[in-house]
Amino acid sequence: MRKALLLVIFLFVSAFLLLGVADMRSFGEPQIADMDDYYVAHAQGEVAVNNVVTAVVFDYRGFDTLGEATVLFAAVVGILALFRKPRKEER
Amino acid sequence: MTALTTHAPILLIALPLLGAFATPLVGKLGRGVRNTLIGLIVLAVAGLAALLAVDVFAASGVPTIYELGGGTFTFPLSGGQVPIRILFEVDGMSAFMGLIAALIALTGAFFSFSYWKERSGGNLYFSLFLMLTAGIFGMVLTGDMFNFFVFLEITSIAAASLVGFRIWRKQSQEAGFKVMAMYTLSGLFVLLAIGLLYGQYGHLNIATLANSIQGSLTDMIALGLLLTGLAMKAGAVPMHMWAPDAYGEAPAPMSAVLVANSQASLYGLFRILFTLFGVTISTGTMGWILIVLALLTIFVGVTMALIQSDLKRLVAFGAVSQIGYMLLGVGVGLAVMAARPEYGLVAMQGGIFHMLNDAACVGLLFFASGAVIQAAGTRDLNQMGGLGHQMKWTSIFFAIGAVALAGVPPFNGFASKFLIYEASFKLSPFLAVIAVLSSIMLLAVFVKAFQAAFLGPRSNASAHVSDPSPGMMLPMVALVLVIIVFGLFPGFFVDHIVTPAAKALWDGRDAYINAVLGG
Amino acid sequence: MNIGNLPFVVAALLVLFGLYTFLFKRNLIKLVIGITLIETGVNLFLVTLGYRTNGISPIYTFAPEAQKMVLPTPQALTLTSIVIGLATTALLLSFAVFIHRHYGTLDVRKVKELKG
Amino acid sequence: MKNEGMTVIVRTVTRFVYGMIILFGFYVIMHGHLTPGGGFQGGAVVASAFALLLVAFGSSGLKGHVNLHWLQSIEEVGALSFLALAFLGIGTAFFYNLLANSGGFLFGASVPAGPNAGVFAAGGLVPLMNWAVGLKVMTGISAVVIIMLIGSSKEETE
Repeated sequence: MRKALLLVIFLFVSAFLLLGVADMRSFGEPQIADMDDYYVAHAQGEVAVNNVVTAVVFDYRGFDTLGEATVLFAAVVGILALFRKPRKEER
Repeated sequence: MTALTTHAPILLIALPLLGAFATPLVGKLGRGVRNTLIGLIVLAVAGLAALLAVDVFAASGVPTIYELGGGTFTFPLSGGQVPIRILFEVDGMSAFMGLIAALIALTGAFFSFSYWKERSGGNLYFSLFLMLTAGIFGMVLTGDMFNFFVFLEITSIAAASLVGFRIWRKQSQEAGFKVMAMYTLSGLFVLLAIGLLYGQYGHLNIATLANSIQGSLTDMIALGLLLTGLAMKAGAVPMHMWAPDAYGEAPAPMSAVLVANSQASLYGLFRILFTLFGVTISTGTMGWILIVLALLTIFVGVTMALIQSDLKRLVAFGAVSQIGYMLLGVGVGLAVMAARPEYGLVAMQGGIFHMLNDAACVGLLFFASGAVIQAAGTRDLNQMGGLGHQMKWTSIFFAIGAVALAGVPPFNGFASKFLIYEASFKLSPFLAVIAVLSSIMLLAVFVKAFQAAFLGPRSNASAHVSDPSPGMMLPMVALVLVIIVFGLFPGFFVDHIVTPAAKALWDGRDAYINAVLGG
Repeated sequence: MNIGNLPFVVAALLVLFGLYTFLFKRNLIKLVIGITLIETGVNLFLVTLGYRTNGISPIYTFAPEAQKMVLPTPQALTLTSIVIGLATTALLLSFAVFIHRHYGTLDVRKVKELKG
Repeated sequence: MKNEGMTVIVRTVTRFVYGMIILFGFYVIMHGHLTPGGGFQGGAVVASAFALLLVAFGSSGLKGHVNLHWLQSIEEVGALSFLALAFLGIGTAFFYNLLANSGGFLFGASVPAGPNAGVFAAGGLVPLMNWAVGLKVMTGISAVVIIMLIGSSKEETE
């Protein structure tokens, strides 16, 4: 019963995703890329770096990077918390 | 003052993050210093959230925009401007959610100071708590799809770590794994949908995407993925199996924050349905999907609460069922949005008002049950009993939270649920009947729990209990005040804070887009 | 050579393999592997979105003159999501270690203290 | 699995290689604004050197060389300095890159348009942020690897 239900879900998602792939624009030809063209054209002038990806990561979308650093920090803190030594009365 | 208002959105996130990064270091200086720092930060955050809300509500429907990275945030393009940096876009709904998050963060932090005093890992606990808070604020304030995903993941990881924080309980580890797996899956669905949207339109800003969205097949697939992912993260049935475990196993104050986190996911769902897709989808169908999810959530949550003997888990199922009421209110609004009758807006007001009320009531219930469990040393309702003799105030608070959540007048739960009943009755009496019956059943559940825990003869567990310390009483009193004030003057609050939020979703789509693109 | 939409298909297949593993396997470590597979699929999908036929990497240092460059944003997004994936995987595996310590097994069917 | 480490071949090679890996990681961080790479990638490379040490010598071999508290503190300092760098520009907006093209000696140089050989002293806050993130990532991932190995090997011996 459980398995059949899961199978239905799985097949549903499969059909869903493959349909999406079939409807997707063709590979290698992004239709609208004005934001990225702006980055490529202006990264050297505005951020003064040669590596456009770094310009996006640390300047244009720097806040995402802060969030990403926070995610890693949260994982480290979470793992430290899991492997911490509990007090005697807590065991 | 104006500079503070301008920078309020970013400070709401940056201050908790600062606290989160600093807490493990500052904690080495001692508990007092650490608690002072955290207390100051949550107080500042609450003040800023209030400031931001006043500012945004006063602007009557025009969202506030904050550009990260400054300089020029848009570049001119034929037919308008396009943002190139991450933007925060704060409209009425975002500011409203900010208020909820601030309320829960404030009370949760102060409750935790006493609650987690005698336990290990306090520095890590507060660091994770502050990251969770920052993540919730980020989710509700951001105007960028990918940024939303990043904050979603911050809340996921911090929340899962907190769920598994009681490392000596094996149930806690099991719940932690389950929560992390489900949250990751939901996050990946959201990310896949963001990829689909980006691949089509080359942008990540919500307003820009909303402006150019077509409603093609790929968009519908993205919508399906977003709906699944966010409903999963909000704990809607049938993707709810993590929710009661998480609420039940997390430390009591963190259960309240987890509820706020689920509400932030619901906010994301509403934002996507109303603002990102809006008129491009058939709102009637989507509304009915939400309504079906809502009815399932209400029904399953309440019936499962009926059979629990673990106090915390019982409250947790109650919290799951309340997510259904929010979905019901907003779902009714969405279902009739095309025709725009008056009661659609009323339903949305009810659903959105219920978010705030639910945060207060469920928060109070979790705090009270945490205090009870800590005092009695057991979670099993069958082993409790007679606790009310010594824990007078806690039992009164629990009772207030319970009747307010079940929607008994004159408390705040009644105010919001009444709006939902009224509006959903106009759509279909059947919906209102189920909603009312479930509320009555929920009341029965809480009466049973109250009777088992607080009334009756004194049991072994109640021999040496007493009301918790003032540090834990004060946050509960604050929530009780919120519940009573909102229950006594619902009209005032509906007019001044709920209506701007509901209107931001109901007919704020154009304003949201124009604020960025300059229409 | 024209590969058409093959990269998208591969990404979708990776996601589906991962989902299959997640839904039907009973070992916690295998569940984590399934999640990692989905992650890989999504990351692959993101990074393929940025490709422009015959584009070069968007770095100006010693770049050939007057070539079109691939889109930088998907690369930044993929970087972010890889780090997030690392964090989630590490946390999931830590939970698995603790579940093994408490229950003595990694079988999902035997880790069922919380039910109903 | 006993955490005694691996054979003498692996150990010898590791002794030769791990310094170079760390050096390469620092190179990647340092030139993040010029060549492929950056803080995250370089940090991960450095952390992989620690992981290699752990695999080759076992958790007992690392005792006395790496202090977990230090790693954790450095990670927090890295995260805080990243946040502080982002706060620097709050006069205009959070994350405003006020050092780029400023002409100052701290990465303030401008870059000629189009392909060039690379200007090291350019980019403003970007190279500094690379360092902050690099520090954070290398210590963070090393800490995760070390904690998980020590924690799970304790389980075996108990």
